[in-house]
Amino acid sequence: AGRKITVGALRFTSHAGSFIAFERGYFAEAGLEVELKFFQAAQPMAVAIASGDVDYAITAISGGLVSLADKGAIKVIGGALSEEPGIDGQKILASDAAFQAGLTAPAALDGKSFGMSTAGSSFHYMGSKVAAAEGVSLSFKPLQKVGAIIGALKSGQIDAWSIVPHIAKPLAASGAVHIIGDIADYLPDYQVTTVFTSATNAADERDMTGDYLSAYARGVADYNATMIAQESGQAGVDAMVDLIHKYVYTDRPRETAAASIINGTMRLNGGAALNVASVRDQLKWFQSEGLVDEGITLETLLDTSYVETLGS
Amino acid sequence: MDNQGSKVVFRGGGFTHQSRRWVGFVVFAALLLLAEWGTRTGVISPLTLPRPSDVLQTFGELYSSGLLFQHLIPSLLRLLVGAALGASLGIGVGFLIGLFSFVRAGLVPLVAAIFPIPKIALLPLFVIWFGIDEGSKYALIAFGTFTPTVVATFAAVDNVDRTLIRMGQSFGLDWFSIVRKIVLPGAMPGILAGLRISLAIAIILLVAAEMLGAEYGIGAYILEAGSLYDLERLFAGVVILSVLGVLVSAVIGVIERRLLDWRT
Amino acid sequence: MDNQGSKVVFRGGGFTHQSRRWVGFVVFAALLLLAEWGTRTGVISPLTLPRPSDVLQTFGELYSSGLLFQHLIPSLLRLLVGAALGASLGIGVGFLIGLFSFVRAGLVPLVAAIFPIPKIALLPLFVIWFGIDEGSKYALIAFGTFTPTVVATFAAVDNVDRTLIRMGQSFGLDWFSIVRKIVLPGAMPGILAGLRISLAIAIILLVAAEMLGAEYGIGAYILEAGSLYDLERLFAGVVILSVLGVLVSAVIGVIERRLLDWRT
Amino acid sequence: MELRLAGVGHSYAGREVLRDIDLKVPEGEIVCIVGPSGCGKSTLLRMMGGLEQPARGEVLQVGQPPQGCLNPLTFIFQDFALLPWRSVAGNVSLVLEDHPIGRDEARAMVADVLGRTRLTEFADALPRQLSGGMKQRVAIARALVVRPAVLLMDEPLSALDSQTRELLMEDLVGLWTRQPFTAVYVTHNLAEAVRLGHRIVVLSRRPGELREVVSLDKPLADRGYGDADLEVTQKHLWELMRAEAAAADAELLRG
Amino acid sequence: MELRLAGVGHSYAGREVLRDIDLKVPEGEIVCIVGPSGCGKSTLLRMMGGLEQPARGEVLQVGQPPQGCLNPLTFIFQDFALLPWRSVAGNVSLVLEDHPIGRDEARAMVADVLGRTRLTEFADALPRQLSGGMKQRVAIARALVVRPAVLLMDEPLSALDSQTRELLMEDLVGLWTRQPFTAVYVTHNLAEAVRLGHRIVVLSRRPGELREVVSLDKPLADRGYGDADLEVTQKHLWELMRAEAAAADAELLRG
Ligand SMILES: Nc1ncnc2c1ncn2[C@@H]1O[C@H](COP(=O)(O)OP(=O)(O)OP(=O)(O)O)[C@@H](O)[C@H]1O
Ligand SMILES: Nc1ncnc2c1ncn2[C@@H]1O[C@H](COP(=O)(O)OP(=O)(O)OP(=O)(O)O)[C@@H](O)[C@H]1O
Ligand SMILES: [Mg+2]
Ligand SMILES: [Mg+2]
Repeated sequence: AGRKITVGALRFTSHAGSFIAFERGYFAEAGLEVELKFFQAAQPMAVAIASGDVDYAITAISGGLVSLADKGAIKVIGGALSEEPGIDGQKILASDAAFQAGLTAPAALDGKSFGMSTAGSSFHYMGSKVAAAEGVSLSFKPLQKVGAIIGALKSGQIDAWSIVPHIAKPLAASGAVHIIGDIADYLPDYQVTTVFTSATNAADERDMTGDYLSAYARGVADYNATMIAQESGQAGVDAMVDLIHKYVYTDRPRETAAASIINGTMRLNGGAALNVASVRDQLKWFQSEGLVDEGITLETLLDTSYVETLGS
Repeated sequence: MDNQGSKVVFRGGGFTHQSRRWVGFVVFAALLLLAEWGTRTGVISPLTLPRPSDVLQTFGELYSSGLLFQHLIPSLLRLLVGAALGASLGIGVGFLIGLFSFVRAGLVPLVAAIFPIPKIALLPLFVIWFGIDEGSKYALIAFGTFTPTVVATFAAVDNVDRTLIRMGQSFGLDWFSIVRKIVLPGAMPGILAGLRISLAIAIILLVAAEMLGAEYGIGAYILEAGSLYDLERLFAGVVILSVLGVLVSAVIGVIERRLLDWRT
Repeated sequence: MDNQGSKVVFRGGGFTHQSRRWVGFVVFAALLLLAEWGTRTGVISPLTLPRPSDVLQTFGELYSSGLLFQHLIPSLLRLLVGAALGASLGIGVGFLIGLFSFVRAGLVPLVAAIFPIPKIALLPLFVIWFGIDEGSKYALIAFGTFTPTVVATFAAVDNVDRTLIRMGQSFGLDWFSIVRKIVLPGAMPGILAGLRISLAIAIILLVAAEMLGAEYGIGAYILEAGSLYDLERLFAGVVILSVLGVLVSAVIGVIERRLLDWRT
Repeated sequence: MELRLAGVGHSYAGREVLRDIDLKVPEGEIVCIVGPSGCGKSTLLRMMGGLEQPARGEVLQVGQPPQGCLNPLTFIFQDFALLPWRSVAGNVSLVLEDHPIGRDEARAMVADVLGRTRLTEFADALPRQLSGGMKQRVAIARALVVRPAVLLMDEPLSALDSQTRELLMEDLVGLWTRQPFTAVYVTHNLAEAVRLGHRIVVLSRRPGELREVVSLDKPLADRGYGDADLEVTQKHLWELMRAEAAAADAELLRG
Repeated sequence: MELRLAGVGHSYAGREVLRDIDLKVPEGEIVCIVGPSGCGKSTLLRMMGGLEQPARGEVLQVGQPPQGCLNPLTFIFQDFALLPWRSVAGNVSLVLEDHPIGRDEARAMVADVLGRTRLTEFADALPRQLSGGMKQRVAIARALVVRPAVLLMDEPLSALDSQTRELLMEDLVGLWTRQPFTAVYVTHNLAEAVRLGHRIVVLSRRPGELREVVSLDKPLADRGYGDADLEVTQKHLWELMRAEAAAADAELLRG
């Protein structure tokens, strides 16, 4: 048996890289005995990395993550999910009421309310960026939980939101909300989620971290090849869905889960490559909003010595 | 003036209670039927309330898939360990406060200051302090049950009949005997009444506790259902917690009747 | 046998309390100093606990920037409206339960079933039911204060001395007079004691309430600090809530002394 | 107005408490009821006041209540039953508030009874500031203010210490002497019975049956603390009850 | 063993309660203390039992307690002070548990006192199943089991109804006659004082001072319910106290 490590995960399709590497034994082959630890939300997972309860995890860059990095607790070491023009990505949604009233494109967002979980979340970032690009002003509503945001959107209490496709599409299908745009149009190459670890792991456990990243990257490669390039055809997709279904939508029957899993297909960064330009932009935005300290540099947040970097 | 006289009119009797258990069932049934009818006819939008029969069906699936126990058992364990920790610490500290002036002066303001702190505000800290495994869940539940138990216990100790204590002293019983044989049983009714509230709070905190990296558990189930806006599952989970609360309260009732059969 | 005799030994006096207010302050000061020392020397990691002096400084900034009141005033308003709604409804329903057998039989099981439901589990529903504006915040706080107030009120009504009620009946007072002049004042001590708990719960629920689309408010401030893992601000917010809780409890104490000066 | 009981009996949850009581309470007389604990004295009194309905037999009021009477059958309770949140005057005026009486008239009525019970200077005191004896005087004032036809007293003195009891008995005798009232007086205390009763009704132990009715002719005002002729009656009553009292005690655990 | 009080005085929060009491409780005698409410009777008794320390003067025990005595100064309380969660036998054995007594011996001692107080068949009953009179008999049994040198009784009968009181007085007389004990007996009730006291100590109203000590020579066993010669003493005591009692009442509000 190899070294014992704990990998944090959310039950989202975007964490498929970890599931695949785990199920197909890539971690084991890299000499790592992995325990997957599941969370209900990203924020406690980041704190768990800081406390040393979890070694590696994947989540969106948020103000909280940057704060923890600033306290010297964590480092971002790779990229996970990113927007890529041409591939289904995060959608901009409008409530039915707002849509009927003319909110049919992001340009009409002026003066509308936009849902987010908390200030400094990725929703906040996306909304701000869209607003800046369209030259409109939005009011942001912090609603903490995705469930609350969905409820507010369905009942027309907020006007717009942005979310990953596997949640966006079924919502739009129900007719209660409408898709009015793609985030990728505003934030091409947006580095949505990143791989991160504790500062000690990044600095002092270089072998282990390297091993982890390479095994994870094999999982990502399988995912991209099967789900996006469709290299092994429908059979490959089915097998992959079966694998992912072990972790995601476990309490739904295979048929309904499959639709959601396929809907949620997005590009995962090959080789866990990290888009530094996007991260820099996000950090700047956090600072301009006064959410994190002005003095934080990109080096505090990132350790770029492990993976290929893009856009730097 | 009639010599027959008239009957004295009856004017007592108000303000007493007859027991009418069935009314409770009728009310429950009526509410459920109303909800069922409303959701079926569309008077109540499906966004507002799930259909009771669908909740029942969800519950059935939960049971037949075996997931019910997969969720229930870790939650019960967390409740048990967390509440046992919090309650026993709380009873201990409550006794110290009740028995020693110094402890009272030092801790009562502290407890009063801790009481109104919302536990969910401290969630991020709990991860750092107690880790993401069961530790932080036990700690959160224990913390939540601790303060009300302390308050109930020291109030109960204060309420122990002073003449009984004076009696013990007058017979030269030693301090520890008085605490064990007079104060402890005398405070028991108050402590049990306090536990009723503490345990309800423990159940309420289960959801908060399972925000902290729980895979299985009723709280985690509810949270997941909430984040997917899946009302049937949300309500199924809530009903489980509610039944749990009623059961716990009933168990305390049984313990009270057993342990406190000396009361009138 | 000595004819002088010996003094009778003193053996009473235990189990009484002297008041030692200063001990409470000493304990607070000691804890703060310990935390300050620990964080300064690095014995306590900055991830675990913020430095008390930093929290104080954050609080100072909050005050001087005027943000304190921007956060405090909406929260106080929510507390006030929510708690007033929940408590007055709770007292009303509690009275109905206390006075009418039928209402008691119908509602007591319902209240028992509602009590252990965690309010945060219902957050998504509150959005639909009451919107994301002030309505849902009022409703959440009202809902949280309602159940404990009901329970405290009907217990208080049950505890009103039956001989007083019988006295009223024997003098032919009408039903409404008995309720207003005997039951209501007689239940007041129990109701106020219940309010103490209900209001503490209201403060605790402030954070949950401000999860729902609140931009300003102490709860929103705490949540944002938590999500940014900004411990100084988190603790500053928690201290505000804690002080608020202690103040509310003190206010009830004053009301009790005013309203219940007829007690011994 | 007088009260008449005909064949009154009662049971609680199938357990017989009173059996076949025939009794007359004549106008202007004090009838004392004595009997061992649990024999149903309080139950009987509650029936006379309409607070309980007899299972068997009937309780009748014969004749009209006097002019201006607001509450013909008025209780005085053992534990005073004062509202602790009302002053002495407030407790007395409570029972006038549901009647159509002008504010000034009510105030005059209250002042009058407080004077008669020597409580004028305590009008604004709260019950907790009063001794037991004074509390019971307030309860008596409250009963007098409604101008009752019959006063129903359930061990009115037994919560008081014996000196206060003695003083209050003198008060009651004084009140009755100045203006005779009709009363039923339940007590455990034979000394009280022989001091206050025109007739003394002795009940057997549970189920309470009429054992004996003793009449005392000596005027109330002439009876004093420890009178020799009253002692004779008292001793007779004690002989009647002694065995009953001991037996009632022993039955408790089995009952 | 006897008790001696020399110049005992006490104040609570600056308010003088007792002043300059000199008193002797001789072995084998029952000393009754009477006095108006609030004059400090209970305070005085608590000092004799060591539950309170006198501010002035001293309380001395002279001579050795008898052989086998476990608790020389033993209280019997007005409100019985029984543990409601223990049976009759459990309440009695409670006070033996802190002494090095074998289990069998303890059981024999408990059985013996329960026999003397006629409670044998109630050994397993809980207090709530007992009448007031029986509860006080349990408290007496509990006091007797520790073989006290002096029994300190604070209105032991005043929570009971007058018939039960009468029966318990006979019990106490019986116990004393079979085996004389030393006792201090605080009461409000002059009838009790003249039935049980070898000496009767009369205190003035607060601050309690020694007013008079009355000696009664008639043997306890010969005194009966309403004896004429006792009545004389009782009347004398009543004259002494009557004015004090009324004045104490009136002082209440101002005090
Ligand atoms: N509401 C009630 N329900 C059931 N049993 C009752 C009720 N009231 C009284 N009893 C029982 O009826 C019997 C007679 O009660 P009651 O109070 O009339 O006796 P009493 O003669 O007044 O006794 P005491 O001298 O102790 O006051 C007792 O055994 C009592 O337990
Ligand atoms: N622990 C105490 N603290 C303050 N004052 C007290 C205390 N105990 C008694 N007192 C006061 O001291 C006075 C004497 O009290 P004590 O109980 O000795 O009187 P008593 O003669 O036994 O009265 P009673 O006949 O009513 O039992 C009273 O005024 C009482 O209020
Ligand atoms: Mg009675
Ligand atoms: Mg006393």
